[in-house]
Amino acid sequence: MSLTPEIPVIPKIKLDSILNVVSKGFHIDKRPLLNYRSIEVNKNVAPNADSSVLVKLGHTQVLVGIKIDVGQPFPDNPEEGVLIVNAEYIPAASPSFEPGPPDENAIELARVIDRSLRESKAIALNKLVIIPGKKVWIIWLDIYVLDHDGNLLDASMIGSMLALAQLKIPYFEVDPVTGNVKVDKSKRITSLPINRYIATVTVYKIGDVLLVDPTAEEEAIASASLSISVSEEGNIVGMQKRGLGFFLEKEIEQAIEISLNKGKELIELVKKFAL
Amino acid sequence: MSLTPEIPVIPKIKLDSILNVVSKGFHIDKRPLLNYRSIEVNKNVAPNADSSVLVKLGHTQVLVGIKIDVGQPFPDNPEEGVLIVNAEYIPAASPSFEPGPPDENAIELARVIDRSLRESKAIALNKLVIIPGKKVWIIWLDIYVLDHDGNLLDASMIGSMLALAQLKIPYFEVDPVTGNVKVDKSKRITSLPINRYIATVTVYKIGDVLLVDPTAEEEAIASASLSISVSEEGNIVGMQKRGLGFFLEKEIEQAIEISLNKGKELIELVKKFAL
Amino acid sequence: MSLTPEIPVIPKIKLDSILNVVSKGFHIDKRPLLNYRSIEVNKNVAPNADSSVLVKLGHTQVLVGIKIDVGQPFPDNPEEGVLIVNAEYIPAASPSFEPGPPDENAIELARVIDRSLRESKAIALNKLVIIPGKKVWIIWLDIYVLDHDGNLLDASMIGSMLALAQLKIPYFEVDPVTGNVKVDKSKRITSLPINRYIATVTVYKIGDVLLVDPTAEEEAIASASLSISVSEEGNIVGMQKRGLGFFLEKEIEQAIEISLNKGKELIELVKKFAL
Amino acid sequence: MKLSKPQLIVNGKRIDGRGPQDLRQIKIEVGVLKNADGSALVEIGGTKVLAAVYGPREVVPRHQEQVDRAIIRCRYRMLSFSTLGERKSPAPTRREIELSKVIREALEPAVLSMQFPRAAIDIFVEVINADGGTRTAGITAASVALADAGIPMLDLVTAVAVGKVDGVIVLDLNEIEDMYGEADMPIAAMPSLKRITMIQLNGVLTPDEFKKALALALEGIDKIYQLQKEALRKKYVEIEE
Amino acid sequence: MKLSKPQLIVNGKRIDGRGPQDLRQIKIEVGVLKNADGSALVEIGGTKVLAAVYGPREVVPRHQEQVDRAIIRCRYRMLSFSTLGERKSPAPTRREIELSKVIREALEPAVLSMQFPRAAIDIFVEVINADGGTRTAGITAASVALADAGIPMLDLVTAVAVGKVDGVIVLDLNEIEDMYGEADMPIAAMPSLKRITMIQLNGVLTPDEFKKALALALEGIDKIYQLQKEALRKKYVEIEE
Amino acid sequence: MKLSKPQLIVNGKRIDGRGPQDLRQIKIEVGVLKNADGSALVEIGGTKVLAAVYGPREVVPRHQEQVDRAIIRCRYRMLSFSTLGERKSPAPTRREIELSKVIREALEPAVLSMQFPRAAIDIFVEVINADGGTRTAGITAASVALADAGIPMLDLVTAVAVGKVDGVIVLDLNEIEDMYGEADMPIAAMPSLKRITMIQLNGVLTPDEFKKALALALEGIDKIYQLQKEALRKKYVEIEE
Repeated sequence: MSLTPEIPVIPKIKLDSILNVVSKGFHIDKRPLLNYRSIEVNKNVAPNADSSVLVKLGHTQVLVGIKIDVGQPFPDNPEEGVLIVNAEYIPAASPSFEPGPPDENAIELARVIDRSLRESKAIALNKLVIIPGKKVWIIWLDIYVLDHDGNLLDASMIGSMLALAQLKIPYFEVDPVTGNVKVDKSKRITSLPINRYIATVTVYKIGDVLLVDPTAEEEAIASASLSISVSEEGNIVGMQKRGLGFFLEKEIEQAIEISLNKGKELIELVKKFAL
Repeated sequence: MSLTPEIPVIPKIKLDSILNVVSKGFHIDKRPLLNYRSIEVNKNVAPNADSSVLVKLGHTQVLVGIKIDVGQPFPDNPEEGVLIVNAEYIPAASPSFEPGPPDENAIELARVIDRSLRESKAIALNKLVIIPGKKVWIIWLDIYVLDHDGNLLDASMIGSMLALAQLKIPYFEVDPVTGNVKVDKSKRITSLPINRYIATVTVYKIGDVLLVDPTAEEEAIASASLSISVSEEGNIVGMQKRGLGFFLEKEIEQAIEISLNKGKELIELVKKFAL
Repeated sequence: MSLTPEIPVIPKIKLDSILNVVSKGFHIDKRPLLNYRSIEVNKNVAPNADSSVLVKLGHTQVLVGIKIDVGQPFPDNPEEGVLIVNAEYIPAASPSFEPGPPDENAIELARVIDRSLRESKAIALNKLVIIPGKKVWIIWLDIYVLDHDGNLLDASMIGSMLALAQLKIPYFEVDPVTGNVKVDKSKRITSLPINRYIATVTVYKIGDVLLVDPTAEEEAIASASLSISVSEEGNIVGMQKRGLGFFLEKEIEQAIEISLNKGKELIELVKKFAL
Repeated sequence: MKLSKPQLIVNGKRIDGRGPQDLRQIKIEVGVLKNADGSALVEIGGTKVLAAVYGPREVVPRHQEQVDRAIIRCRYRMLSFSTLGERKSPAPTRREIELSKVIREALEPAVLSMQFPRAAIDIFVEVINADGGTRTAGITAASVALADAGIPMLDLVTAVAVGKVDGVIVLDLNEIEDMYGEADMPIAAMPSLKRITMIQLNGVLTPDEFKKALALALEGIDKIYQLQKEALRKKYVEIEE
Repeated sequence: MKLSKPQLIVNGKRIDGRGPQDLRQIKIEVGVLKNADGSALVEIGGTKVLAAVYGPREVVPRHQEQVDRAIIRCRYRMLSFSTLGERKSPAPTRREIELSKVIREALEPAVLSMQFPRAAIDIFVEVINADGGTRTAGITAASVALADAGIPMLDLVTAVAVGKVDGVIVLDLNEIEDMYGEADMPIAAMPSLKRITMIQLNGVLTPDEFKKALALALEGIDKIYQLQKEALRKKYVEIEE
Repeated sequence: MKLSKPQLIVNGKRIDGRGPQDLRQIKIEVGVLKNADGSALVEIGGTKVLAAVYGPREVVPRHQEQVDRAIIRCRYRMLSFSTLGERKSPAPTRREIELSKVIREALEPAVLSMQFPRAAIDIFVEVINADGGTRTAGITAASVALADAGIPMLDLVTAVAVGKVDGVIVLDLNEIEDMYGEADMPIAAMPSLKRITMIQLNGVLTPDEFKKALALALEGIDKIYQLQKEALRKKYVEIEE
């Protein structure tokens, strides 16, 4: 059962002061409403992963790691590798997160990322086939939210894109008799082929105001959000409205425009980090 | 852990009035005690199922659907197809049902139906073999209780029997080299071979009175019930006592007699519906 | 989540009297602190098991049973059979045990036994290979705690060692063409090869006093325990500290000495029982 | 084995004969269950979805209750035989978990939850047959079931998918169009108030295509909205008579 | 691979040498556990079942309690090594879930639950070795354990199976007879009060065969009832002495 | 396929160049998370472990609370990509369940739980990269995180493993030494008070070897203890300045 989340009780005075600042065009940390906080990345933080990156978006921290293993393709997609995206909000990341399997928020986040990557054909899954119909590369992309200070989805997409861009396919040999695949992860030759970069820009609505990249405090009073994934070509490659509120048609059009602009910036940034 | 169920609190006055009516030989809806409510069926309500039927027994509604897939036989029964019966009381069906995996009541219902069908050899499982010991038809029979107004087991057996009687085996080809089975569900030729029809008649005990087909209100004050499955030949092919109460030997003999009579009626009805 | 256990409320007067007796060098049942209670065993209590034994250590009762089946070796150990140890505290065994899958205490107990047997090479797993890399014997050793009156781990190791010592490998034939293994459990020829006997001696700390084999009442007031597995050669083959308290270095040295002495006694006893 | 993509638009007509802007045939029945406080069955083309509502009622377990509003609990689920292909396992899939949330959040803005502090409103959406658009049919059915249960709402919520198939923006995708099309975009709205309460995009659209698709969806929503109101009127007028 | 059915009746004797109306050898031990409030071990032929009872005690979790009666909670379970063939996984099977309910409902009519409002009586049935008739042995053991725990009852509950093998109605089926026979009918009763509290039929019987089988079961139950009472007497007389 | 055991000691040097009594390089960072009440990141060689602490806080669910003390709840977990080899499933393994208990019991003796009746102190240990010694690094990190959260303690708790590889008693085993060595013995202590709060032995030691190993572990613990204190000092002195 999906359940109305408990809305954190924010003292009236604090609420008013946030609304006041936002209505003047600023975040509570004095950024303009459409500016992201500073973004830092640490690459290869988990050397046992085949690729890993820690993304810090303000105080939000997201750790993305990839394992690449040999496995079977999906029966309805015998000529493609497999991408599996999972996300988990670890209980360390917020006093309100509980230990246990991923909840609906983590599942939704992972599925939005998965769909945006898949539908945009961001990575060339068709180049991950080892023996057609039998053996392909399986990419396990795991997202761990370590510290929650708002805007987890945008941070997670930055981390996912960057982890994929850094992934190197291991060297392998196929035994011509048995068809067994011998993998040697100590040698890596080819990079994972990236078709295009993607960014997700989530536009939040606080009162009548639209903004991006809220802190957790701001996010808690947003009535709704619209996550828009955009490709480097300027196409829309995924959308998801979340939250208890609604959007007017005009607001959606504004959100699209914002996402196309900010998405371009984020993609530039990720490409720079990927070098 | 199986747990004494909470007995719904029925106001004393209502309880007395039900007992009073029942002791005069009638259901609260004025039927004689041994009459079933009206029975309606809608066939093929779920076209994606291989067979489906919605049974309405008064206000009780039970939806039965079948999927037939190719699979492996049980190791101890290599020369027979497989019948798997599951039941679920969906939370929409009663304010007291909760979402989640089937509880002991649903499991018991499914197992009583399964045993009655299996022990009576109602369907010719031995004719569902594709490659002996390797590939057989698996019949997944799923029972969903949509609306609970009493007597779920009898309604479920009507639905199960009817769904089985309507099931057509899909066309298939066995690849002579690989042994793979190619199924084409768009063509269906043979019906599932039915050896005999079965009905389940549940006799309920309210006070000292025996009756069939109670409404949910009546069922709530029954101390015990005895479900008796009978075959068209007049044999007893399954029994299950349920509830917190007991039966005397004499009451059991009466219940058997009732079930043989009413079972014959139900079987006639199901055969008519099956046409 | 591992969770501080609820400490049973023991009336002050009872607590004082236990402490008083213990400080004088005796258990509450008047044994010297370093004496075990009487140990009884019933062999072959579950004839459907491939080996089984009921151990009574005072009022503590532990039932150990073994099933031996053919299966696949672990990929990283293709030339060895497999030993899988599970433990369950059945809810009958204590008013504080709850039904459900094994909790952390049962899992820890099983893993300590498993490690002690494995690391000491107590049983010759390398002689349980049927077809190297493909088929080996899997030994499922299941420990059920039936009645908990303290010192479960030591009793469980006695039962495990004895059940293993009694296990006879079934007769089998390998089909030279298919590689299938046909097992005939009605014929048993070879005993499981035992390399060495092991005993686990758990030293408990009550106040400043060290003792072995407490009753449940005594165990409840112990601040910590140290389980030491010893081999018949006098080596230490496993250790595990448990409980909310601590040990000083000197106490650990005393505990080691106690365990070497008492372990020798227990091993003698188990060998005698095994005859 | 994935079949090769069929041609989805032939001579301006879709695979089931509709024009790009046509809805499939729709049937809405209200009050189909005795026990539920409200219920509705929605059929749209081959898709058939049952929604049932209980509430406002006491919250069990208690710790879920909120002091200032009713909580809404929602479960979307596909019956085991409702899809093409093999039997679906009854364990909830990640898709079902996500859609339960998406449907709840599509309905939340319409429900006057503040009127029932400490209560629960439970919504069960059961997919009986799946031929594309089960989540949108589920939202449409659930909002009718909420009305049937007498839950006060600002407006009904109505939903439909739009998408792009063979390059054409089309309304109300069926299963084949969803599977082989370029984009699928389910949308829900409170039609009188022009508030959009759910939007998802699965696929690729240019900004212009998006605008066109959104407009088409809102048109379709208006048509279905009329059918919802008619179905409710029919039940309640019949009762009054 | 299913072995071909063995001949189950030869010269009027059953596969283990019994006549059709004979029980297997029975041993009932009372109070076999220290911690449980009541306990019993029942052996009947190769079947060995342990039952333990706790209660009346506080209900945890609280919401399960009932204001006017004690709840009975019951779990039937087979130990992993108790059956022939491979190790049984410890996860509860559907069969175990059903039998936990069936055993509970066999015992409920005998327990004076109304005397302990808001309390729980917990019954644990553990099958140590399974050679046919584990549920009936479980009921027989559990009712002795209830008595040992001092739970007030109208009567003991006693159970045995009857069935049909090679066309003959027989008492107290063993595993082989259960597996290859034509019918297996476990029955429980409160013997002094002639109340039948459990009946299941797994197989096919004519109405006449049913009548005959039921009568035979009640005879068997009377014999086992004497052994139950004797076992209880033995423990409590010994204690008094 | 198990690789054949490599030679672990060559000319008195270990596989990573250390002498038998050398620790790997250690880095301790305090306060690495914003939301947690306390946190620490410990790196020791290739092992990297994050610990976070919340509390003292209200106990949910309520029935877990204890009237006379705070409960400590602890979870040790390996991230899915933290190990060599294939992706680890996120379901808790039996090893993780055991280590959660072992780590909790290593910390319990140091925490002044009695000061916070009815409260919970939650400890989360997340293994980011595993190269031997994750449980001991987890204990070392968790006790720093407890201090960072302001939880009153008798002393820090510090942990390290000792073991035997190629017949030599060595300090602070890495993954290869753990896998192919003869014994691995993780130990935790409250260094100022000389209290040993955790000891496990996985492998075989003679009594003499054990004594030598224990002494070596306590030396290593003293060194790491200095680094813990320094890391805490650094954070809090920086703040004060």
